[in-house]
Amino acid sequence: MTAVFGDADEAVAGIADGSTVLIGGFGMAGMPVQLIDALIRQGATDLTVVSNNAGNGDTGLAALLAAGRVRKVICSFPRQSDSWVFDGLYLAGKIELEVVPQGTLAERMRAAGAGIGAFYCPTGVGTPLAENKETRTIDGRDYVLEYPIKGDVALVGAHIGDRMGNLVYRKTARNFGPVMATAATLTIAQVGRVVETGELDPETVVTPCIYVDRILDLSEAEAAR
Amino acid sequence: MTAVFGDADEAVAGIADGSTVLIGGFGMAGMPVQLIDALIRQGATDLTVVSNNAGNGDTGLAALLAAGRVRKVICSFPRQSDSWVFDGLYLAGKIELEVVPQGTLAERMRAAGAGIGAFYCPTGVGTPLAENKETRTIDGRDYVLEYPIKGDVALVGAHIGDRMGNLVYRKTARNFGPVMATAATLTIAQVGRVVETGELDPETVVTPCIYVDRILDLSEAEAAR
Amino acid sequence: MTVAPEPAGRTAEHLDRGPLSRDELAAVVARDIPRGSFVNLGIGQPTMVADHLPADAGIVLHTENGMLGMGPAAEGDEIDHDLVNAGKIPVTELPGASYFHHADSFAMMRGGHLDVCVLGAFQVSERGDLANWHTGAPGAIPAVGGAMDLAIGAKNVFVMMTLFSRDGTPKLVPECTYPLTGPACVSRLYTDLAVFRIGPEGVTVLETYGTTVKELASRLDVALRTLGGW
Amino acid sequence: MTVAPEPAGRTAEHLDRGPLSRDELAAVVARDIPRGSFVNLGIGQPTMVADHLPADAGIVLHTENGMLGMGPAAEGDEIDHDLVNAGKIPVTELPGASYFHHADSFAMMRGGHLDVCVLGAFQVSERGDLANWHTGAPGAIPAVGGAMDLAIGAKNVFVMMTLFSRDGTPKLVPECTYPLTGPACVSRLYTDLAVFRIGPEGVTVLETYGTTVKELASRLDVALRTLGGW
Repeated sequence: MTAVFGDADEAVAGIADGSTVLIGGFGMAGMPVQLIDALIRQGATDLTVVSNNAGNGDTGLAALLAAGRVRKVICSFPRQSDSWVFDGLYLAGKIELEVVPQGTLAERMRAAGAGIGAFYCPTGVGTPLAENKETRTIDGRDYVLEYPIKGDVALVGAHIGDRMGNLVYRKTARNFGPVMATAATLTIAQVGRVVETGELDPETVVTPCIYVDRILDLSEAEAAR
Repeated sequence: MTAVFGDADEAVAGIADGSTVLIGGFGMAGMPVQLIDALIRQGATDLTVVSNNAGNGDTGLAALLAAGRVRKVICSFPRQSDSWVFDGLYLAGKIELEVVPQGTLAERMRAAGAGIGAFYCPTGVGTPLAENKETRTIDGRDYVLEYPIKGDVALVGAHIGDRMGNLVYRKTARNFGPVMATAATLTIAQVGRVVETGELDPETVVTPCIYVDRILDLSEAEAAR
Repeated sequence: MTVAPEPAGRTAEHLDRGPLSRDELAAVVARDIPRGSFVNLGIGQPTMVADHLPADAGIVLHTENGMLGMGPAAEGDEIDHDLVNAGKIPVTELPGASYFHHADSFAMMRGGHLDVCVLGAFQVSERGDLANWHTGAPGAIPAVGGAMDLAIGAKNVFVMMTLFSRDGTPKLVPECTYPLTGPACVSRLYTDLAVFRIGPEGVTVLETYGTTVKELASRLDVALRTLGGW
Repeated sequence: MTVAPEPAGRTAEHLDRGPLSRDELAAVVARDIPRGSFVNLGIGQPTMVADHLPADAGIVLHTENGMLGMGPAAEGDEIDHDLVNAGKIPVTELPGASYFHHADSFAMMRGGHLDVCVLGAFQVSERGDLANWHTGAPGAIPAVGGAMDLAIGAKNVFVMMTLFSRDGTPKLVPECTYPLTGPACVSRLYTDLAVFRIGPEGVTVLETYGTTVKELASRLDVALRTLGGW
């Protein structure tokens, strides 16, 4: 059953050192900033972070990197105009990087959530990102074999949640959230507000409650300050 | 661009003999009955039909089978209390049957729509349905290699469409429709009514218009009678 | 998620209760489903378990055809042909429900997100092999539906069946003779005469109803263990 | 879907127009996108193509981060940080838009549903190999984003770039020296000096701007074909 928290520190309690943490968001849209800040305070280290980017500016994921908690980043696009924290760590040899094509990144997490053992993907064939990977020709087309990426934890930003844990998102802030929620052992979502069970239209729920273990209600967190 | 039709016969025009036709619905929920009836009148034959069931009673898919238009059925559950048309053809050796576990059936069509060449699936391992299929052990678990099922045509029943071709469904009538729409070269949807573009909430669209080639507006078809 | 505590520390022989009726059996299965579980009850007999789940237990029912939060069977005006369960029977929607398409629904099943599924069976082997989809008889039309997906997908696969067929043949067997639905997937077997735990250690009798372990052992070709060291 | 008719029956040398500006180049690309197409304009320069698409052409823009029906860049009060394009620039939503998650968005791309994508490039080879993600230089941080997914996924991959780098080195080459984004995927190459069709038959000049085929041939190490048999 989903637990609803008004306190970010309680919402992230128990994340272990060495965890693989899936972090939603595309740039800042859908980025679970309050959960990441709480994860920094919580102190888990030696993390592998899976996210589309490798942090922007000095907050959120960039701050987690700057705090030295991340051993490895798996992402599609680390280099950005404001990714100086990652850039510095990477060029100093202080962080590992696995670059994965964006769609393959999403699909590998979907596979983890969907119980698929591996899949043949056409993306990246004939490029350096397919080096040392198994390939196969199917119906005349070349594919590379890709394996699931499973998270110990997923941190996801959504728009509204209900008390049971159902989630809806807003515009392009949806991005990786629904996929990551399916791919982690422990999924923690931050939402703008929590409504009573039954208030969300069942036709419009994007992440069914089965995938959500904990919800941080930002409206409650805000009110508590 | 999506074409909207008020006439079922126009909506199914041009389906070729020998086509693989994906037909949505789970039992009667989401079954595109008017499109199937039009396909019977249209006359295409030697079809391979992919659907969860193999027809109920004497209407819809059962009528298509009874008309002798179907060479092969790929489905998860042909045998039902009212599947006498299929049962008779099958026991008389007049129709081919490929039984696929229901989730594998859905996933094989998703793979076709998503450009996945093949996938390792745990379902059916160690059973007769995995016989003669390639298997592989990944992280200590056994999987069977499954290939995409692509349709030449998909016939789908949805709730409401807009003029651009976006679709929403209703309750468990959603079932196979959204997956089949992605997996066919030509997707034809029948909907209860068509609304103006912009009337559907973009957050709630289930099948984006890119997957829909033709829409049959049943409210218009009804009014034209 | 761990499944509910096992009955006491030792195998219980309920000699005061005769073989369980289907409804009584459904109640026993329901008793063992932990609070807050996500559960799939398949089709047919296992759907009776729903009638015995406490309303306040926070148990959420999944139906393979694309829904979480399924309510009881629909009656009268509630009947809506767009809202059916896996057995195509009209059902209702509870607050907090959600709908999704078939690939998403089976991703949920295959991905190991359901805590418990309850299935019927033709046979269960002592290793937990399940046979429930096809008799393999000549002329029988094979139909598998979502049975194989549930067998390999749910964290706990419970089977509900009579322990013996009408002619007295055991359905808990050393080796299934019917085609398999899934190998080594059943963790609990609920029958009219006994409840069994099946695992790497073998078959353990947890409870009997109207019979004894000794009597069961004489009628089954399967080594039976007991709890509590007797 | 077939891409728009090629310019006339023969290669056109536009000597009256100098090398195209970025904006003029975007207009030429826009001209060749068929009515009713589903199009992805990637990030950066190719997004300028949107400004030249006729409003009545029924062209629907896809952005990899989960949207169909993307409108122009947002300004002033329209800016909503939950609504951005692949370059993280705030955009708007047009009637008929839809949102979906990343796995669905890239399924749409990988599954071959987009008619056209327009990408920038470091180099394009005469076989249509594309290099646009990584210079391979020591110390360069690799970042691929959705470029490889678009390269293998869209039915038609258009590339927009200058034909020569600032030091005069050709970017249309016999063989890419930069790491590939995708092999044999580019079908059209739009540059400031010429538009090329690339296919199994080789590289065909469709149009030139402020230069001649002959002059291009002298500056490129690639065999050039022309239309109309000259």
